[in-house]
Amino acid sequence: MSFEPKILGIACNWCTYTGADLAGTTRLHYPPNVRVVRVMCSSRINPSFIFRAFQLGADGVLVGGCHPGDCHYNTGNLYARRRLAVTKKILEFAGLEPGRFRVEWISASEGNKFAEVVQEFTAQIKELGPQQKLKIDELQEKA
Amino acid sequence: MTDFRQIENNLKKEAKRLLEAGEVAVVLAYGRGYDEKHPMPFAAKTIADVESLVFNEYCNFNMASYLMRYPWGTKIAIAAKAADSRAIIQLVQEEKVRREDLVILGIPAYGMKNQKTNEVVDSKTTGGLYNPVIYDILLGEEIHGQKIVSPYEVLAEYEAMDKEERWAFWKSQMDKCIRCYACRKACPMCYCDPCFIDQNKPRWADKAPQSPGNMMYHLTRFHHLAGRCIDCGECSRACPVDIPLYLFHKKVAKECEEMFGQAAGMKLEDKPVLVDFRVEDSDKILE
Amino acid sequence: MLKKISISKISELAAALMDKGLLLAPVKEISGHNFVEIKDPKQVDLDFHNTIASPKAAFFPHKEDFIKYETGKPIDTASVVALNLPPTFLFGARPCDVKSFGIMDIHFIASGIVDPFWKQRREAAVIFGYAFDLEKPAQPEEFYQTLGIGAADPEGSDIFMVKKGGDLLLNSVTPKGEKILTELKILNEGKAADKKYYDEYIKKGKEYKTRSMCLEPGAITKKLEDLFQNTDFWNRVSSACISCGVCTFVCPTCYCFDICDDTLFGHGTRRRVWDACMFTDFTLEASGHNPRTHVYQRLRQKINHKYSYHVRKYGVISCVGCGRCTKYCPVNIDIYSIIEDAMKA
Amino acid sequence: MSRIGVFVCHCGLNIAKTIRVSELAEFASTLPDVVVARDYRFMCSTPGQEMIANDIKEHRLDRVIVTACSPLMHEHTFRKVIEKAGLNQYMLTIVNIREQVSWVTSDIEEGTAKAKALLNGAVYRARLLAPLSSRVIDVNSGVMIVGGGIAGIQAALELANTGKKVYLVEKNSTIGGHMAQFDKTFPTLDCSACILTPKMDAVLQHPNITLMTYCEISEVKGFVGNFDIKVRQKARYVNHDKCNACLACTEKCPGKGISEWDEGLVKRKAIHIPFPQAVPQKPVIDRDACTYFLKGKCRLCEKVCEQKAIDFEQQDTFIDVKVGAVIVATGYNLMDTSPLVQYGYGKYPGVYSALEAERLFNSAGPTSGKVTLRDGKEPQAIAILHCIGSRDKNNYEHCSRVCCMYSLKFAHLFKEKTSADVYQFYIDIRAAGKGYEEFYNRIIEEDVKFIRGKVARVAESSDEPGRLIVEAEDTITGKFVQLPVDMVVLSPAMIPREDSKEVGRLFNLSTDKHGFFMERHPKLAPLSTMSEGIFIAGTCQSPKDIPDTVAQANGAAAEALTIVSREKMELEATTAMVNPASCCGCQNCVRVCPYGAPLFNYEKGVSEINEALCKGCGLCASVCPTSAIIARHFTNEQVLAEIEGLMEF
Amino acid sequence: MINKNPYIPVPVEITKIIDEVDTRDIKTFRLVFLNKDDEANFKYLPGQFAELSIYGKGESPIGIASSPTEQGYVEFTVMRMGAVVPGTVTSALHDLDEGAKIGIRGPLGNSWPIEFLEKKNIVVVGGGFAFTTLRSLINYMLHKDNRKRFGDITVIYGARNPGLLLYKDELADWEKRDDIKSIITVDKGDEAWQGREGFVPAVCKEVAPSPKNSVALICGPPVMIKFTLPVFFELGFSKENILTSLEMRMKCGIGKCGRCNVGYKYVCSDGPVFSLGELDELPRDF
Repeated sequence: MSFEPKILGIACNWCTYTGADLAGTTRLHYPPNVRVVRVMCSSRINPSFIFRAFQLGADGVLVGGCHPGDCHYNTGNLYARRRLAVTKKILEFAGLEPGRFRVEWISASEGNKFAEVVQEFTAQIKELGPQQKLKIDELQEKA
Repeated sequence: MTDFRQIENNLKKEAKRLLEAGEVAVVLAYGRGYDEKHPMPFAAKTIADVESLVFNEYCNFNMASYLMRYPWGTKIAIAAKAADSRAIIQLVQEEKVRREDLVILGIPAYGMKNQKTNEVVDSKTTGGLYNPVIYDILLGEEIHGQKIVSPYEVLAEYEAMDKEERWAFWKSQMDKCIRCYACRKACPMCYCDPCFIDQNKPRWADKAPQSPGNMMYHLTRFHHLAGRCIDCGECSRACPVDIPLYLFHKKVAKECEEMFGQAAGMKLEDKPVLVDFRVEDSDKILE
Repeated sequence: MLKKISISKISELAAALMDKGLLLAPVKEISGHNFVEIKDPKQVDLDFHNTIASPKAAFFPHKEDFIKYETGKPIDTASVVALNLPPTFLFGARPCDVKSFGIMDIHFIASGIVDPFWKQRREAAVIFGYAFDLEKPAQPEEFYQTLGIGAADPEGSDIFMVKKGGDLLLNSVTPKGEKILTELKILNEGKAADKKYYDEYIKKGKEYKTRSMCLEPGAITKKLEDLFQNTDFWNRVSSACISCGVCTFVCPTCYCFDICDDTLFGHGTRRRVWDACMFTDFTLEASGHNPRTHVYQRLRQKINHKYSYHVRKYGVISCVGCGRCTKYCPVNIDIYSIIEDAMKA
Repeated sequence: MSRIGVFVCHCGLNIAKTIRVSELAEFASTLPDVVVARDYRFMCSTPGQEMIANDIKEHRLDRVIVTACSPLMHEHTFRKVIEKAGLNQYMLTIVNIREQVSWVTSDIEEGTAKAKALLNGAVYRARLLAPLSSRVIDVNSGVMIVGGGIAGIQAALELANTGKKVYLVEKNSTIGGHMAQFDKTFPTLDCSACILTPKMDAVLQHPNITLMTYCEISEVKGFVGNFDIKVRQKARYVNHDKCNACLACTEKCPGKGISEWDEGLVKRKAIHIPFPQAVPQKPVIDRDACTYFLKGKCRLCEKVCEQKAIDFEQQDTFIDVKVGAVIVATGYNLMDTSPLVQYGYGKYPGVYSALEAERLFNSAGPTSGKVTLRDGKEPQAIAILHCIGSRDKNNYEHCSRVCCMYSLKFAHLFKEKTSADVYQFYIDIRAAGKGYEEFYNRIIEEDVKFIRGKVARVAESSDEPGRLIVEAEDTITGKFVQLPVDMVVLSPAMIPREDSKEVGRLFNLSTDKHGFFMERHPKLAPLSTMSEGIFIAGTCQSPKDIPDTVAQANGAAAEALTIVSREKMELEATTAMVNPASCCGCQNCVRVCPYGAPLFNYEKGVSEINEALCKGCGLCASVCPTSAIIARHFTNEQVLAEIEGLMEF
Repeated sequence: MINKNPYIPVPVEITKIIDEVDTRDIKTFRLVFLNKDDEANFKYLPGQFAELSIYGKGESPIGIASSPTEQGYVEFTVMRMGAVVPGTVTSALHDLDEGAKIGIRGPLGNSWPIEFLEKKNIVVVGGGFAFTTLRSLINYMLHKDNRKRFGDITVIYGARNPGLLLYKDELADWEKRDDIKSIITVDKGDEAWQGREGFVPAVCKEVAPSPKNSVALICGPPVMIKFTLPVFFELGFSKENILTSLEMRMKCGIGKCGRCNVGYKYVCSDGPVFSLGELDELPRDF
């Protein structure tokens, strides 16, 4: 069986989640690997959510928020940008493949961008193969 | 070499003066331990206590950790080496302590040693500084002419590793962790009570010292200290199993400095970088 | 029964023990020696003074699983974790650490309800005590002499080991030890000279100097009871304390634990995990009340527990003077000095 | 533990086509704590809703999972359903298996598997849901309308007539907007001014309307029911309280500025009213054209003003307005076609934009209603070019909707006012609308020539200087056409206002990539926005004609009314709170909150959140190092659990 | 084997849940053992407690509210802890329905010293929620087989308001009986309240039970205890004749985990019932 990665998506309610809905409304097909958690703002994302997702066996994590300047809460994503950048550096220095964590700004009108990003990211994760590093040992035995 | 004896004498002199004059209620500095090599953090509150003050190359403790035990308004004199002074600045930024409550007794020092290994630790910690960034009274002469090392020089070796190697390195290090939490308790910036890892709601990680919990604890802690770590190296020194946590903190500090153009604990008027933003921050930092 | 083996052949002895069961022995790790479950006999390394962590984890692991369950399933499908222990050989424990097992036995086995996990692990174990090297001075932190423990004290061991030049002498202390020694074909018989060397070594061990003071359990208990309300005293000795758990985690006689449930994808484990009375939330009640909010209260609890409460409850001091708490304390708090101060106060 | 009901919707075949719904329901029933799981054709239908309500009662459910379309679609519907059945409305989780699964997947295996993973995440999350109580707030009964074009005017009048206080804010010195520039309106050809000016006047006279012309929004605070808006009154240099609208000043003024109303075809005075019927009929001084401001001398207007209304010292002022709802109706711009050099706009005097052409027909326009070229001659041949910049992948992909019709109108007016040959270069004629097709047919009969083809180039004629050659491929005959004309009228794309992103930012509105405001839902909430209490109407949302604009304005007014007609309203309960026992006093929350909701209590050493100000973004919860801040409905436990559930299968 | 391991709970079923107070955050759970052996092993006396256990959530030590004289079940009255952040186990318990199965581990701790209490006059003073093991004792003493073993029984029980009184039906029963003197009081009554108003310490003073051959058992919130004790000292009760039940953070419940000590006593195994005399011997560390 070919490797079908599990990818966690975390999307802000106002832009990326709505954009993802738009991708659906316009029937843009994309790989089924991304499972989206809805939060109100990308700034809600606690870095530990991302660490936890990798521990639980996520092969990749994709975070989506409004474009900087377009945040529904004015400045949330500007904080998120910094916090997530640091998260990325931490994962990288720990030795995780940098390509497994990605932040994209996808607006409510960018259904096509959502589909494209998912397509691209899924392909990238497939390339990288299963994520084994942070994954909890017990789960690895199971696999 | 720093003249430790001179600093000790000055420390005693100033401590005595400040306590006598009632300018401060307590002097946070170093006291005698069970032997020469093992001094202890010490809070001198009386003139009699002053005699117990010491200063030598093993006085690595970051005294800023103790500041938060006293309520605002308590006048405190604090012995501050370079790293301690940065911690004080950072704590002032975060409104945990007030500058006006403090008399900072600056200690310029190089040749500080690790008590376990006797190795000179200056270049590994203190952000490459020898002189305190901020002080009211200087207890020795400012140090000039020493080789200025980049605080990030020690990282080169680890940055050069490929990611598999680096992962193997950190995994083996983190697996040693016994979750005694000496790192966070020795850290002047880890003042959270309760620490997130002790929370039951939510339970961020299991309490047992096994890989996932250890990783969650340390990775999250690196994030919490991002842009706040002032590179005193206390976490690593406190660690009973010698996990080189300082390397990771340093790396994060370096990245923060590069991305946000600000090092922790250098200016009183700065705002911690992760509770701040600039509209012109580049999306490149996410790549 | 005295046997011997060349230290150069220690890995063969290790292999022989591994054939019989589980071997826990000192291994040199990045930051020092520790007792580790041996996978490769070559790992065993007797060139150490003492380990970072005490060997208590052999009987009281940092994490002990009690029950496995699935959250979605009926309660009676939960299963108790069976230990099914093979014979376990704790190889190379220092006399002071071996002493600690007896102290812990009182708590876990001899009083009140028996702790089945400690008991089973204890019963499965054969302890190879190992005398300190009398040629070398004690480390500055150590004070087991104060607690009446010699550097070559075989008490508590099943087999006691002494180094003689390039050889290791193994003497049986208990019938269990004797049985094992008999079975270990790789060992050579000890000669009369070895026996003599061994006996003298044990004797000499009693004279071995560590930090020492005269400490009568009743006296220190009384002293600490009197001092309990002396907040100044406790504030002073705890002023450097940062409330980490190093001292308790490396301590051979600290036994506090927490019981917690961890679940992952609906599969759960109830287990105990070490806890430390030095942690701020150790006594935090669900109501928010915490009887020990201050550093001094927590340090007072620890000192009292070892030198007063334990004496009142079980008759012995719960400290073996191994000095680990002092050695690994990030701020150099020295329990010996505190006891000294208390006696003087 | 919890008693969860799972309800899987087929949505006809929308979901059932690529997800095996009954298998999904069966899967759900195997999950811990799921007491009942069903699938049904349309969960949002009445029988579907009743099924949920009945199961809540029968199986004593305490949590409900609806596995259907996006929560943005029906979360509200199902919240009401479970609330009616006795549950707290927040004990609901929606699993989005339509927009994010069935519609984006073609493989039923994939679809079913993904739906299961999402559903599992929802079950994990649902277990940790907690009942929340909504906050009730007082509602301010006023409404602000931003933009004084026909949409704003219409909405203002509707609302004012219901007795509500309306603040109509207009950037220009008069209301009226683009419609005031038109001569006739299609398809009825009634006079634009005749139908608009009475409404403009009604606005001025209405006791419930505060007209705020020459004003811009500078800051928006607060939330639905309680907006606090700072409006900047730009300096007019004329005190309108004193001015009696005699307009003597405008006669004497020597300054010349560009007439915006006449699309720059003529000049107007520095002190001016934009056009004769402007409302209010009081002038403003255009600083950039005023001799006094430019040269430091003049002040003729001041001399002639008997009311002493001229005030050169006047400064911008700020007015605070409190309202309960806002309607944004900021209108559109026409695309500047000069960058499309192939059409020669700005290069050849014979090339006109549509709005310029409008002004040529108008009796109050620069040519007093005569159609003449810039040199005063009457054109002999006129080409009207459709879809300039619209329906153009390189510029604006959208259809501007009104161009076909006004181009037909132009053709009619050209025919009426000149003897010229009129050519329409079109891609398709789109005449969907009441009376539109009939109008098209009428124009065909008026001897207007239709050439189906997009114009490739407008060039100067080499034979006849001053004339233009229009080059196109006639896609019906397949022939290349080179047509000499005197006048070319471009129908440029209708695009958002240049400042629409700025306005969007102020009001927290999403915009599409060009800057049109995004509606909450294209079908079901076309006038609502993602910002509660802020509505949109007219061409700021997308190109549309006057009837549609007016209809939207009425709709938006009704939407606003549903808010401001209440004295109190419930707000989302999904705010943040502080668990003081865990707060370490780091004040991160205080530092980051854009709304100032957390405040630090120095006495207790902990942060406290003013829930009235909290909008529930959760930023504070993520910067809280001790997890002391609980972002209700998106708590750390809930998110972590959902992640765990999503990763299980 | 299961029964021998003190850390392993045995299964019980919740057969009845009673909402005790208006605020709905205190419920009484009636538990029935699934295995007869477990029931037989669960022999307890009033004042003991048990660890209620929910897999995935944890354990919580709760005083036994039923009396050993009640057959076939045990009862626990549980308060949902923490208004802000719910205590995991207690709030999970509150979310359960009748028919749910949980674990129980016990009985644990000492008990009210029944032999010591025999032939004596018993004064029971309770406040608010801290009445559960006292209720167990009262019902135990009132049982027809036991009543004659004890002298006069006086119960003084108070709560902040009528809605917060526990065991309302039983309170009414006791008032009707003549072999128990029961005084129920509330800090502040409502329109429907016909009974007494006043704080527990004041009521104790007014009732003034005689110290002669009497033992007082006092449980309640710290502030109530603080003001009630002086009343009893004044009345002439000695420290040995005043008993209370301590609360301390517990985990294992069997004196192993080192958490709940007060001095050298573990509250879970040496307590929770102590006389004031015993407590005086211990350091003030609770």
